[in-house]
Amino acid sequence: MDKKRIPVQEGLFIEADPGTGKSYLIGNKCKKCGLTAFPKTPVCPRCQIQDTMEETKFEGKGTLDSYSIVQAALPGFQQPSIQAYINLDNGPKMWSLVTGCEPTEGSLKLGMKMEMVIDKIRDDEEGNELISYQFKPAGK
Amino acid sequence: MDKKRIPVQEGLFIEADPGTGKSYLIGNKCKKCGLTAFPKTPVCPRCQIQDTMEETKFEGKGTLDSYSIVQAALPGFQQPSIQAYINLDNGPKMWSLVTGCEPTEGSLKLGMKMEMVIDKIRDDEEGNELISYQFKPAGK
Amino acid sequence: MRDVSIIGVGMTRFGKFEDRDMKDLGREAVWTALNDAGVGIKDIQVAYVANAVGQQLTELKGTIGQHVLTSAGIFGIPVINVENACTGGSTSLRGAYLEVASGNADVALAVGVEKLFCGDSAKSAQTMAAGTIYAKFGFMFVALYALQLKKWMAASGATKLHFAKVAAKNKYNGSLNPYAQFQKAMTVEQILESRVVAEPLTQFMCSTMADGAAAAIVCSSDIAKKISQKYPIQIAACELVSGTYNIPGEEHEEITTRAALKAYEKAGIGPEDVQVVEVHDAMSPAELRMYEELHLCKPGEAGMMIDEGHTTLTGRIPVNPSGGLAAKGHPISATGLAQVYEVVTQMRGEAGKRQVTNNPKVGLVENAGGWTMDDNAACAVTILKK
Amino acid sequence: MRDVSIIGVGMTRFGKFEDRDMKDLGREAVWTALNDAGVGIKDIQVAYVANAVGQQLTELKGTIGQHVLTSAGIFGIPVINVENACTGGSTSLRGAYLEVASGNADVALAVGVEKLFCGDSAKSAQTMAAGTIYAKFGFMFVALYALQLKKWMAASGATKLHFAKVAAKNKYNGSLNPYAQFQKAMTVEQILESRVVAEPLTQFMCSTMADGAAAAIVCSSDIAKKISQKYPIQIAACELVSGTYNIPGEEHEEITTRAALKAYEKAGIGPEDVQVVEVHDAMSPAELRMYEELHLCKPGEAGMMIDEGHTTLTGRIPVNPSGGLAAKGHPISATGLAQVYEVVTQMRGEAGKRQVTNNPKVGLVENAGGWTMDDNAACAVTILKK
Ligand SMILES: [Zn+2]
Ligand SMILES: [Zn+2]
Repeated sequence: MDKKRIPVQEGLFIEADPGTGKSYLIGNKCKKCGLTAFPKTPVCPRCQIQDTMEETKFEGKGTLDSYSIVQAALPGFQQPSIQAYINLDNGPKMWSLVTGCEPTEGSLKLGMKMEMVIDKIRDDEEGNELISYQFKPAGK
Repeated sequence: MDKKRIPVQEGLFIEADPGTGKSYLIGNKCKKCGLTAFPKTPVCPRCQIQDTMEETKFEGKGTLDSYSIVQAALPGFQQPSIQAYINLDNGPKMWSLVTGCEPTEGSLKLGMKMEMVIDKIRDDEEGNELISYQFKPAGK
Repeated sequence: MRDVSIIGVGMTRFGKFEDRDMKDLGREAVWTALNDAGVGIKDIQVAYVANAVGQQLTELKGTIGQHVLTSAGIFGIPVINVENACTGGSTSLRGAYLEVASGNADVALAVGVEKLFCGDSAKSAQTMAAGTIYAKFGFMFVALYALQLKKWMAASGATKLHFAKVAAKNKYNGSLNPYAQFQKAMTVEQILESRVVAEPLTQFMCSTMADGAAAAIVCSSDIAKKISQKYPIQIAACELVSGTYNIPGEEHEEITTRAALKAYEKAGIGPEDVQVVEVHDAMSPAELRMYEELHLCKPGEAGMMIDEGHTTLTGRIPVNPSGGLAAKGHPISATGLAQVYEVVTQMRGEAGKRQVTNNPKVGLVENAGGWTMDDNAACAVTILKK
Repeated sequence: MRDVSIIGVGMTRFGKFEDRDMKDLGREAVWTALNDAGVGIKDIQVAYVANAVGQQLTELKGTIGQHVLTSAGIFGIPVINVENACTGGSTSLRGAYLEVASGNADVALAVGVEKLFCGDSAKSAQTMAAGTIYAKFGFMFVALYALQLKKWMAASGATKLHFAKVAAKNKYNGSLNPYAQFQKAMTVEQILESRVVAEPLTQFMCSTMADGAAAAIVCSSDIAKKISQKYPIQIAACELVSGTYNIPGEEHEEITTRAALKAYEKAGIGPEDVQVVEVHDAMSPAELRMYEELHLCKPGEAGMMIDEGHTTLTGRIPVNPSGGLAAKGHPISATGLAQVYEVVTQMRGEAGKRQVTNNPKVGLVENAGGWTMDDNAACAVTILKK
């Protein structure tokens, strides 16, 4: 039986077909004040009035805000992991797992350029791949 | 593999060895006012002060207070079932499943004598028998 | 303590909404209530949010109020998550009421939200049943209702026909309510001929599962007079009690009666003054018992109340104009605030096709739930006046 | 609003109690508090009961307060079940406080009870992690703490050695506390050399799972003077807030600071007056941050506070004399009331071997928890005085 790739949550990202176009994160933006959000928030937290948010896509480029190498994991997840905050270009700060480099203090530098990648984060109970956005050092 | 008989909850009853003695319900009684309880209550609900309750055993004789034939069941339980309140001799009113008679309106009469029996109420996920107190028409 | 009024109410339709989560449902109810009151997100100073089984059936495993409210744009303020089985909605209202009555806040929000359909109906059913610790012995609530009703029928003279008449009245009311889960009228015969669940209860006398949310915004009556867009409805009393031990052979005062007597006393309003009522009829016949237990009629008169039509939309004292739990649906913690929504809407004269015709000045909400010690775990009675 | 005082406190030891359920734990805490106050079961007029994950890990699936309280002989009264993640205990106290302050009740009970060990440690761990909706992405709280601490270290000048010193102070305090889960002192070296969980956090800096319960009885200060067996401790403030949106590039006021400033203002008491403190140190280094966020010292002075011993049992302002969460254990909803237990006990001079030596007249409890919008879901700061 073929393993399926299943998004860990719907509505967060669009995965590009292999070889064509780009993957995107789906967030939203306040028409009034310009605040951006990922994941989408129904109300602008700065304006706090209804109906100012509209959907927007983020390309998934950003910089490393902070990170931690974690020697513990929830069931099914890799240990150690790198957990980080990314400052998204033209977007908000967001939490993400980091992939594409060794989980050692030397492999990351605060402020370095990062790029989003859609990849497996763990297998589910039926052996399917649960996929989500992650970030890796840009160009790697 | 042998099926085990497992009490659905510990501390509610003592099952007699086959052929010897009797089974009992384990309740308690207020040293101050005589109120009886099943299952055990840590505080006498009439006196509402600490440390008046002491353990007591009920023989499991009683009368039928009220009953209902239920054409629905929780997963694993028999449908229909007879669910009843029993007035326990020298004890409180208590809820119980009724066994040992057809689940039809004609087979029970309010006020009739009932007696306690320890028997299977359902199988668990591993195929063991979950046992509990139940009541049946006396002498049947 | 200050007088407190309801200045805004909101609710979602109740039903099975497979693609809506609690944040989505809660937000709709909260925003509707805010718009109804004409106040903004930033005006809310404290919020109480009721939920019963979200931890078991949804992906929200805690601080559900904060998750729901931030999705509605409300954050930073004190948020108190409450649970009281089916009485959660009223418990939430009571909290908001006390905040304002005490002067601790000027404007407070009460929300009830519940999501019972989780894509696995066996899991939902198991969760509903597990509300009592006797579930593992095979105990079912419907049997308990049946046992009690059989005894009560003997005492009151009410019959199965009366039960069906109450159910039919409520199905009719529900057919006129755009927020009801089941908007279909039924005849007395259809109800009597539906499947027997536990004699004397048939299928169409019983409430079913639903998703939904409801909300109310309260503020001090003085402020309400200044800011309310609509006629403010005063909370004359909101009294909560828990169950008592039922000692065999001794008088046991019904939990509903205990809550109601406290509420009547607090409000300075008697049952004879009440003109519109929502009661907690998880099984339709419970409504008949409530007529007596709330002292809306004398003992033994419940059957007469329905025979003579006193509790229909056009009657002397309409009961469950919303359709009640069996027609409107019963999303546990949302129910109490949906009852408040209904009575407020009726008292404002905004209930459309199901509008009662007696121009009620005083309304009452009864909301009970849970099971401990052979009694309901909680019961709240709220009295509203204008 | 009336002045409100705590007249009785009680708690169980915290730890792994495989053969005790929530009813058993709750009853012990409630009875101990009743006996401490010298009031009877029937004197309690309203109760708030906090629990976080009982629905997921125990057989009690709702109205947990009623189940726990009836087992302690308390029933019939209004029972409000509250949840606020790790802030549940303080939320419960706040409710009891408001009941009495408003005059709605004269004597009120606040309980927090939690059962985390369920015979399946994987299930318990999963449940703890699932408190955030990001768990399914692999998000771990310990990583969050580590991320924040790394930034904070850069800003404040605090070092990993400071973190270990705080942890060692608290392990020592815990070694003197008969109610603590871990009653074993540890050296700074042992803590630094324990397994790294997420740099800069090591194993012995982190709190673990525990079962336990705690309770407090409050009444109006006037009545307290008449009936209290012991010196009543007044609740000068009990302020709850929820998290705020953290907008990148904009100032984000810490949730603890927001709660503390509200509490200081309400109490008319400044941080310079505080003489004994319990803070919510789910990871020991969080205590250092609290020194600054609660304004117990100036920004950048946290390291100095621990270096100079100001917060030890014999210091100028003892912090976490109980041992804090990492030594005492952290049964989610019981924690806030156990913190109150500790501060009341210290202010009465009844803390035995761990008694602080500055004869405190003013105490403070900080209790935070949950996670929404990149901030804690809730935080409460309570100020006590005698
Ligand atoms: Zn905006
Ligand atoms: Zn007694």
